[in-house]
Amino acid sequence: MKFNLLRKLALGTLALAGLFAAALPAQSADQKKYTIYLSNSVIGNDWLQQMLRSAEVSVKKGPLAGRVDLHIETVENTVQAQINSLNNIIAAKPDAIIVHAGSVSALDPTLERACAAGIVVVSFSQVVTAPCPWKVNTDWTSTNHDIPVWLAEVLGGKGKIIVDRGLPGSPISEASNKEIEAVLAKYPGIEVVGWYTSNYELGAEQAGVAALLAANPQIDGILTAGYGTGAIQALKDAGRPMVPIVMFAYNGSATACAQEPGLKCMIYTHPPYLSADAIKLAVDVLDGHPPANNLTENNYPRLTTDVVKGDFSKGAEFIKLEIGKNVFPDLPPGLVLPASPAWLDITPQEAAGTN
Amino acid sequence: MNLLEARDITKRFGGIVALDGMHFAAKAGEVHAILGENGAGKSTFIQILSGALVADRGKIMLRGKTVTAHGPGAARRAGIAPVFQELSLISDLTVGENIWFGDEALTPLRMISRRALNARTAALFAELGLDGIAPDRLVRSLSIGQQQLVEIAKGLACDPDILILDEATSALVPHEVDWLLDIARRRADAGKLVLYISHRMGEVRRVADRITVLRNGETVGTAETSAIGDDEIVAMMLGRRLNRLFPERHATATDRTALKASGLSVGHQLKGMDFTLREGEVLGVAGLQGHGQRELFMALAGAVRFGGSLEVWGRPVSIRSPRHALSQGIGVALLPEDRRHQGLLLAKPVRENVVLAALSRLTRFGLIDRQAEADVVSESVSRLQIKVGSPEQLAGTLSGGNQQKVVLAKLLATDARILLFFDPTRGVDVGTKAEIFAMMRDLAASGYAILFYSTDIAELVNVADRVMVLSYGRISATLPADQLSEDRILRATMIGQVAA
Amino acid sequence: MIPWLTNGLRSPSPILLAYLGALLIFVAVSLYSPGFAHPAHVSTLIVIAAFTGIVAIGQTMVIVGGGIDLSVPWLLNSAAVATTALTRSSDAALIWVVPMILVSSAGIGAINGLAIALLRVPPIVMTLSMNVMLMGLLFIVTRGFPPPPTPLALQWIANGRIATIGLPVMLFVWLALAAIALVVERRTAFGRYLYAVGSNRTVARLSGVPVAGTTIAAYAISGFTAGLAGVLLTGYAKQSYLGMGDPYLFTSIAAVAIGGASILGGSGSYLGTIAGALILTLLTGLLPIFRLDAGALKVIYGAVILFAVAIASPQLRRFFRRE
Amino acid sequence: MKRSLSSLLGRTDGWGMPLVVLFIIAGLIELMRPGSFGLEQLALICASAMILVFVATGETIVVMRGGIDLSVGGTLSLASVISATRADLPGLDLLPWLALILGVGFLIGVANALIISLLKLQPFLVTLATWSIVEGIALIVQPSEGGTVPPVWFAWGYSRPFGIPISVLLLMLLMLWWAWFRRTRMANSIRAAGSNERSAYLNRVSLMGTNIAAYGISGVMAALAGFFYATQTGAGSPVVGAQYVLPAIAAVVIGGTSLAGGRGGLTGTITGAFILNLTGTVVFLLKLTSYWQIVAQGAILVLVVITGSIVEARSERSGADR
Repeated sequence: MKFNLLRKLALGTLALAGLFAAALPAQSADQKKYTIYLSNSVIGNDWLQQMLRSAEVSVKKGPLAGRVDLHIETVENTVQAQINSLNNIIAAKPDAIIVHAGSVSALDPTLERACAAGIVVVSFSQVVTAPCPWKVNTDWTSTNHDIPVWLAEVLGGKGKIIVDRGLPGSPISEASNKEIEAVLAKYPGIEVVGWYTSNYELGAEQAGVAALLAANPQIDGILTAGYGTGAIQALKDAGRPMVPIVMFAYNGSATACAQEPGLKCMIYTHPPYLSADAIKLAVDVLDGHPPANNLTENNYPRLTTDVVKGDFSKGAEFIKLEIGKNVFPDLPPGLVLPASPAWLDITPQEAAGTN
Repeated sequence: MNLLEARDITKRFGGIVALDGMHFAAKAGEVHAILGENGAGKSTFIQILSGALVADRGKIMLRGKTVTAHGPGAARRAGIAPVFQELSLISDLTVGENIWFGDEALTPLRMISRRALNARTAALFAELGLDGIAPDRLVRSLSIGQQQLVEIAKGLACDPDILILDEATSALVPHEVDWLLDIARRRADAGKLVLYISHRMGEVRRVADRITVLRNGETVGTAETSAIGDDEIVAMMLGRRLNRLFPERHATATDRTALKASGLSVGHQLKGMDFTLREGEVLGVAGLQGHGQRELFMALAGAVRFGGSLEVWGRPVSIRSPRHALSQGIGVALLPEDRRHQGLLLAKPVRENVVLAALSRLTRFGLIDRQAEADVVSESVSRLQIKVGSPEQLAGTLSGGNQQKVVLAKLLATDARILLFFDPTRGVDVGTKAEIFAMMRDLAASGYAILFYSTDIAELVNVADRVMVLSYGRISATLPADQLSEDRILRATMIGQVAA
Repeated sequence: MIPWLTNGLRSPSPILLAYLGALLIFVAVSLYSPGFAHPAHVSTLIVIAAFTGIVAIGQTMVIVGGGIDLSVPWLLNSAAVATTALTRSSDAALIWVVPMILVSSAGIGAINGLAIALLRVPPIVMTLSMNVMLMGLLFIVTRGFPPPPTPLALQWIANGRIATIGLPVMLFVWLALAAIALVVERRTAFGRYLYAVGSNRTVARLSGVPVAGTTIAAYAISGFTAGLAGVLLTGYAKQSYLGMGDPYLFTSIAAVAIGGASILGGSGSYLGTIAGALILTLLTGLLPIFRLDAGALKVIYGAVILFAVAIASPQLRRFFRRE
Repeated sequence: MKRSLSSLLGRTDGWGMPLVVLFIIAGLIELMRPGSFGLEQLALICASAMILVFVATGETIVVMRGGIDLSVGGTLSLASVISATRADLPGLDLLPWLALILGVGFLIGVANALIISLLKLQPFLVTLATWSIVEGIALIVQPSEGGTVPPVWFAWGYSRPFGIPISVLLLMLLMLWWAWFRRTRMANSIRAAGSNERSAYLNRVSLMGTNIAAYGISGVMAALAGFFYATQTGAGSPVVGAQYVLPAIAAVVIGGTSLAGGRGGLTGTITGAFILNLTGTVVFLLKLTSYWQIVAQGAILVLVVITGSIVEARSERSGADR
């Protein structure tokens, strides 16, 4: 409710601002068209695709319509290729570069060089360690904090759970693993009886959960870092009752959550429209309205079947799963929710590329 | 005192006994031939001498002292230099790098000096009287004959006390053979020892002072060459008397033309040949190494592209591939030069090798007819008298002669009626040689047409009905049966050379 | 009776050892954690192994023929995305979609084979490039949109159990494909040709073996099985997603290797590959059971491959026979 | 004229053709974006290519030896991780630690060589297995990308001794090393063993010795690449090495080194690595949408190899009398 209110408010403000802007065409400096490159490190998953589509949509409608000449440069999964690509982008002298980095540190020197060349650099999602770029990201600290808290509270502070350790070698996974461990230490009744590595991949999730179910006669809850549908299928295959599951905000996962009888779940997100946010940020900086802080972290609302009380992070918001409203069984399962930021209206169809 | 002595040498490979307590002695200053059928143990003995293998039992003595060190390096230090039949050259290095491998002159930075290397090689070639091979050429770009010459030069380069020549003439042409025999003789006269291994009796007789015969891994005996007759030697090798090496030759050719070539050409190697091969005929091909015979055979077998026109059994055809050559309408099958690398799947059973070229004939509804396959294999084994434990024995474990019979069986299992024999007796023992010749004549008599190339002119003279002599990619002479002699053939190769 | 079986028994082959290894791991883990041997879990393991096993059919053929197929991941992924995108969750559409996808997959494999056989491009380079190109093309064609859920019929094949006996449907799919693979490998002229080409191309060519055709067919089969695995995997995952094929590159090769085939070609059998697929699947199950982290699992993974390959080594076997 | 050109291109260890391709690519880039190869730009190109060049260098030697080394993926990662986890130790000198890191790489290479030689196993499978093992160890040492590299080292990665960027300098050193190494007895022995093990043995080449040298060099080079990665990025990654394995093999093959062993050399490989590096720039300048860039890179790779093999086949036909 609160979210919707906020959103309406935000939209209203934006609309007003838009009117205001439209009413003052004389502000030609603001209407300058910027050349912005999006440097993407890898193409191989659904999240990244939606991220790229969100970026494309964001410069076609809403406040940025007509303001940005967007070029997307995707490389194939190697740091070296992304550095090369960035070097080429820098040589093309754009106004801004927004970066989805394949490595948190390997691009630093290159991005510093871009900054030095007077280019506005925005790093989003997997943010780089270099100080100069602007950064936009999900507030992972609070997300990682709230995930175990929700599960522990739903289980009444008591039970055996299993945990997905994500993708080996990935800093995001590593941070998440540490935080979850720290939080669970505060719930002595919750015992982690096993963990598995999903690589954020559905098949590995199903196999890992299946193996743990086989090894443990009692499992009361599951923390996945991925789809969750693999865990559900593993429970079914093993003939076990549904247990509370935390999973990532894929439309397919949310749909399964909403439709599976007796299943309690919480869905956290890391929205692909961070790319749009990054473009917006870049335009703001170029327009001369930089944000106060170098790092923007957003604590996104989480979807759940059961809103519970607990020691959640500050500003944490839980929204009840509702089919048709925030879950869309008719849309592809690979769509990540939510599809649109408050300042822009990316329809789920646009995000899914099915329009 | 003996320069080299071997006592009680025994060597097993798995269950097979290659050498069984053999002994051997040779003096400085002689050319000593070692004879024996394939599988008699000659190669094993030579490999032990040159350090490539270690004997299970027994000892080698040099100048009365037992050799204890093993490995090719130790043998080399002891003054033993082998020239292998299966060449030991590195095809990706140059001639010079090969000859001086491991003994190169180094610059102060420990780099190999190319210039010094090539100069030394050129000097060595000049000293040996070899010409026509540039020191900086890559070995892989040389013909087999040239490679063999380089291998020989390499053996001579370190001026060894004991030079081992293992079938060193198999790819050489007559005047090169003369050159090598001369070198062997001169070394012996200079007080060195030359061990000479060959299947060619003529050469052995010309060059060897003494002969040692091996059979089944044991030493049969040693004799002065002059004191022993050919028949006796063969009897020692076989353990029985061989009736005759070459079969009776009856003219079996009919009037039917099996193969007619006009203007057959391949690149710069074969420059337009016209000839006919008739049903029931064995047509011999003679020529110095690299004068187009390989291209001729490969072209007819469909393995290289060629120009000109071809008629098979009266029908004009263009052979596109070996598969096409073997197909029903054409039926041309090649027994290739190098059976280990071109003829056999060494790691596969005899059964699979025999039927490989005939599979399309043995398949029903896409599946191989097991019974038909077994029939073909057992028929071939008995017809060619292939000595195998079972059809499942791996081809690589057979002796050279039996391997060649398996290749032959593979050809005969197809529908091909035109057979191309490219040097079929290379590295094959006397007994099997005789069998192969007899087989060729039998096949001709039963209506096959055979094209037959051999490096050993005596074989052509005694087996073929006619012989065409190739020189610089052209036919320089075609000799009918009544004019066949080694002399004439040799002269024809020479004349061709002069004319070009 | 059956010659290959008796041959196999006469010399204790790497294949036999691979099966023994699989059994050993299974028994050991089951003793430690009894739930591991629970029929429901065994069924799950079989289903997981089946996907590796199916991809590895083609990989086995290609490796026996002396090549290697690195284009598996994105071929599989393309087939998976195409399945869900084209059927739009409709069972009826499977009738034309699946054959079409399988034919195209085989076609793409054949393109690999063509370049390798006729243009002499090294297999590693050709199939690696093909993998990359397929990745790019997939995004160009689909614009990367996530497709709808998989048709229910496919979900049943991949996840279903035959009610009366409780065995997974995928087991029968895998067994049927394995039987076909083994017959092709042992009883057809193509199988013979494949071993001949892998052993020695020159001998094969001079013996009238259609070398190019055989090579092309082997890669086409690999394309086919990768495509089929992609189709079935959408049923298992109930959707397609990008990156689906990534795990199958090295597992398919490792399965072949553990199964005792020579990477140089000319030897090996799908019978061994099956054992390889089983071992790899069992190993993946070790991590949760023994609470290993990913690093330790990788170490074990590597050690097992090394061990399996070493056991097949003639050198080692000779050493033991001497004792 | 045409024939002699093609035979020249085919004969020079196979690097003639790739070099021509590289010049064409560079020419195209210069045409589309003049000034692409100034000193600063060259330094950037070299810096981004160096890691691949190092890995591919070791790979070249191993391929010449008739093997293949997949374990470089693990070694690179492990080296980068070791470089990035030891910043807390006081008084760290660059050289002893570099020596230690390279030593680890060398030991991994020696382990590969010993397993391959003693058990007579196929290099592809052995190194596939050791790759997994070494990467596993890297993950145990440091579970994710990160860590800190001592500032001294970090500075080293961007230093300019004698005014030359360190990457350019290293590249020059590498080429000098190759100019020396290719003429040594060891290089000939490696070539010999890669060409034909049996012949090499008969020529007194130590098969195990050449394996140790080849895989040892490969391990050292991969470790150097990992160290360089760490000094350039200021962090280590336990999984980054996997990105370089297949491109390194591709660079070797594009450079004209035959995977069958015995032939080839580093000149071609370095050329190949730069071709791989610059194709991205070509497609960038062609303004293709980014997915086409990926397709184009794959296609260019295949085309280069096809032209290379055609030229080689031609030169072989015209050069040899067979």
